[in-house]
Amino acid sequence: MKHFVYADNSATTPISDEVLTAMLPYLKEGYGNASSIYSKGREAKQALEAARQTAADCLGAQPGEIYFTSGGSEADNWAIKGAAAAGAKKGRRHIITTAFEHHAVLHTVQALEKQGFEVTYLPVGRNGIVDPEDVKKAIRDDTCLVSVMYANNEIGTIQPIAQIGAICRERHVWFHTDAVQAVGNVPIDVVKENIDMLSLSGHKIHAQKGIGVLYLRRGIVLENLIHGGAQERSRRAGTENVAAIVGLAKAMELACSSIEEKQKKLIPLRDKLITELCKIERSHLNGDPTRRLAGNVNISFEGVEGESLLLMLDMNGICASSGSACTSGSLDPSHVLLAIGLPHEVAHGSLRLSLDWCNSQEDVDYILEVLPQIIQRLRAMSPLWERIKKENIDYGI
Amino acid sequence: MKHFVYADNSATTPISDEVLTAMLPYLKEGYGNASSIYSKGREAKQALEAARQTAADCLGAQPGEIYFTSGGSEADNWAIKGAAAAGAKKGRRHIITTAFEHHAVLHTVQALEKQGFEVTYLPVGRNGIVDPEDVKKAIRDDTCLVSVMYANNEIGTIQPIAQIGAICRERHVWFHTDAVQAVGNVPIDVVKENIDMLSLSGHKIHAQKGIGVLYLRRGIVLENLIHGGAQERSRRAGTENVAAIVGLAKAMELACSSIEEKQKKLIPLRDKLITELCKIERSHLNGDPTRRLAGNVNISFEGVEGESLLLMLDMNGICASSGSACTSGSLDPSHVLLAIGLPHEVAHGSLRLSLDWCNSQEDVDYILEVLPQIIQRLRAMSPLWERIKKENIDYGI
Amino acid sequence: MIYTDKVMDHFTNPRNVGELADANGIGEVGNPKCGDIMKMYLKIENGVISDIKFKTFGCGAAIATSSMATEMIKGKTIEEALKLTNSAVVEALEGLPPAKIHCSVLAEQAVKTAIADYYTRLGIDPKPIVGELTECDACHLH
Amino acid sequence: MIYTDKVMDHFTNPRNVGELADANGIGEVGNPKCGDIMKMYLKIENGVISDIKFKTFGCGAAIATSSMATEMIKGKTIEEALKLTNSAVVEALEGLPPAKIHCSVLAEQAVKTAIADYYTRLGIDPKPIVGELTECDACHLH
Ligand SMILES: Cc1ncc(COP(=O)(O)O)c(C=O)c1O
Ligand SMILES: Cc1ncc(COP(=O)(O)O)c(C=O)c1O
Repeated sequence: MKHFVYADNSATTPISDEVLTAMLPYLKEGYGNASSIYSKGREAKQALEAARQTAADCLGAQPGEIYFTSGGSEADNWAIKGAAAAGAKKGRRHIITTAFEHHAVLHTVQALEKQGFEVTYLPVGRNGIVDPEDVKKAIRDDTCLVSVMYANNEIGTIQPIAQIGAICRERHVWFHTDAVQAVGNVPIDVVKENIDMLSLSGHKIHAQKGIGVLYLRRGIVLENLIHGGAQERSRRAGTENVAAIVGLAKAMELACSSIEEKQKKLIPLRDKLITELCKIERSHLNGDPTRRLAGNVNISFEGVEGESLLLMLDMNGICASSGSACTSGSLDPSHVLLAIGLPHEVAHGSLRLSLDWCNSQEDVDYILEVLPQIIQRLRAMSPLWERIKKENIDYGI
Repeated sequence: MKHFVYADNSATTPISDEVLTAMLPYLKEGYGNASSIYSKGREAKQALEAARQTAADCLGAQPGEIYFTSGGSEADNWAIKGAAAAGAKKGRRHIITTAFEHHAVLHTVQALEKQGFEVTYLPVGRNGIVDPEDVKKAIRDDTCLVSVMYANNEIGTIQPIAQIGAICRERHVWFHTDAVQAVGNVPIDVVKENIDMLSLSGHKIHAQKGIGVLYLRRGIVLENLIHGGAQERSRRAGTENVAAIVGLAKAMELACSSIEEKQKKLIPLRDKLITELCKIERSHLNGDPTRRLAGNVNISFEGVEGESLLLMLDMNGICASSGSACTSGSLDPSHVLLAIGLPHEVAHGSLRLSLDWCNSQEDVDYILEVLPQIIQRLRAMSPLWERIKKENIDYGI
Repeated sequence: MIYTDKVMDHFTNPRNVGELADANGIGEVGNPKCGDIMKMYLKIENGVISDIKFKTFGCGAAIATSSMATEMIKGKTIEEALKLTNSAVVEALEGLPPAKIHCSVLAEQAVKTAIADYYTRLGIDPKPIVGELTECDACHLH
Repeated sequence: MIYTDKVMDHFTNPRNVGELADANGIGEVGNPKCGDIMKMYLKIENGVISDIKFKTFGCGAAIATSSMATEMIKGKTIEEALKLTNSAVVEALEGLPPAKIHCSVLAEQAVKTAIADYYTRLGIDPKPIVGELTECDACHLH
């Protein structure tokens, strides 16, 4: 049988059996509208509120602080646009974020720039980690929001969120973190870390696509992004997707209770990949080698182009990504890799392998068997590689 | 066995077996991210685009005009806020809608009023139907949007959409219709009816909750409601919920191909309920008797309060609603019933029964057996009923 | 909104429903526009509420609070009945959803209004005994 | 982006990959910053492209269009080769995703650049024959 290795778990994950089992009753007989008064509706409502409690528990939050959304992107948009609108009312039109946020954050703040907001994009350095001191220096009297992601989706680097949270709290500036990649990989406590708003997404942790959470600290009131019915305490309209919500809660419960175990499993696999792949001539690990997600490997291979690398991996049964999945089809190299200082030509040749529960030592061995051959094959037909070798080009990385 | 009658199909519907069967592969092994380049991703993308084609076909639209959203509420918000922002750029800050729209429309235009937009709320008359002449008269040079729902969610009245569409097209004003309750009940052709934007929701037609469509006529460009990744041709970010989308397409296909059959089945059941229930002393049918959804019955019973009516029906295994499900918990009577001229005290005593494929003649007979007894019981303990009878109050309806 | 079993019990089998032909204190509160009217009939003998009935137009909570309130003061002295608070009714029902607390206020007011009527019929000014009775403001009409 | 079977075939088994030691016309187009470089080696004898090889750094479509273009002009006269359009390459590949059309433009340009080089080596001004060669503007760096 042909090998199949799914090593793109940061793009999305399969729904786990436990989650699907939790969802199915609500995809079938438990179809009642959670706002309906009769028993079928009340049962749905109870399931919804139990899920909210579970989600809150996983973050150290209160159930009244949990708002279910249609995913990470909606949560990011709501948090940022809402905070900006609240800020503007007080004449505060300055936002701080980083240069390597997910597009759900970046494109949202860019839309706000067009509306007259001023945005500071913090640098992230070659190791892909924001310096809390830079946050401190960037805060102004008219800053209404700091948004720094918890873990980067491409290079997996984990940010000093607790330190940034403390700085923002001290300066009375709202602090949002996109924790889509962090939940289930890093223990999170919104209270201890002084997080005011946090986004997460179900499909990264084995729940369905199209479901997520915005945590809003008690006392933070944002204008709705989606107006309408009285769902989610009148703050997010739309008939509640109870099946997906129940699944999300189950997924969060499972993910947040197994963080250590997951790290124990994945870190050796990750580090084996990193060690071996970095032995390939002119390859470069992107992002801090240890302050990164347990399953994240991101390496650039000079002289190779990412898409053809992915296609060849796919032909060998390996699913991986280059840049983030959302921007495939784009001709531009990943903004994340540019932000950590890679030259364009090197950024183009980057590979992300993101491991999860499904992966094994055999997978790693198989990748290590296949990948170097592919690199070799592509380099053999690459005029860029020819030039790099001939001119002994040094990209200074 | 106790009878169970689900007569609240306008609130939500169960996922049909065909739809769940279509979804399951994408809830299981077909989990690939539709933006990913490897085969698992491409398969998801293909399913997504096939679904888009199906959805387009059901509306007489082109696939490039279909945008998947997280439901009817998001679609309404996006259409209205987007059109308002586009209008404002040209100095057009006047919006026309009706007094009895769903809250997803009403609360959105109310939010825009706070931002300086002017909104005309068209009257709908005792029969619950908008007069196209009123639309014509209300259009001004600075009107940027007309939004009139296709079928009302409480009283089921069907609006003269084609006529309104023609008027708007002639006056070069964008026309949006919330067709959440109409899809699958009324044949819709966005081209013939000159519809520029149309919202629909999956869970009203046996697909999952949390999925919907905004149809945007080619040439209409709206600012994103949700910024981020390049999904939905960069106009609606967020990893695509392929399972729910595939299910929605299947549901639309089934619903739109069986409209006549459904009407043939439901109209006799509906009319039997209306005829018999209107024999109850001091009961009033709300909305036009024929220009209404095939499954919609909405009747007010003087001297009775809706919530206790629903609870008693529930105790007898009958699921129904009073006002719309979204606002339960509210103390206010339905804005729809007030809009068609019911006095508050009568509006409080209203019942909506919404029938669908699951309902039978037996269900109707059972409702007709149980409901009059409940009305009698509640009236017997109602001081309002006592007064109505004693003073022979005439509400003039 | 999810009601407790106790609320559902009093809604399904309300105690003391009906009218009292020989009532000597009748109180009606609420407003049909708000969707709630409670009417209480008291039979007071020797300062004791010897019988009580009610009629209510309203939601499940309105019916349940009326029923519970009548049960709580039946057989009690006027003094005891006047001590009935809305929160005691809520507690006896093992809780009410926040949006429905106003029903318990209405029940308390219905009892007081009926007792006030009793005194008025006797030619006694009820105000010093029962206190000022204000309109329930739970229902805000738009 | 979904490639046709034909594209995948040419990507998986690219024809004419490599270098030509005795090439008498070499053209390189593209820019590493954009993620695409194509280099074509032509051996032209008696006005006929008797051999051709390519090397490409780029995406699947870049490799497939290079491969297809070489196949389409191998054994053809210079005149025929100069008539090769990007849309003919796209057609031969049974289509390309819109975002990838620029690769086919690059392939056309690579052929023309190599032919121009052939004339230049012969001391002949290629411009009147090959036309003006402009930089591909498919890649907009920010
Ligand atoms: C007419 C109408 N519009 C919009 C909606 C909102 O749809 P959704 O619940 O999918 O957000 C509904 C139903 O809830 C509706 O009936
Ligand atoms: C860091 C980050 N933020 C936001 C998102 C968007 O989440 P969703 O796809 O649920 O909208 C993703 C994944 O796509 C992500 O990795």
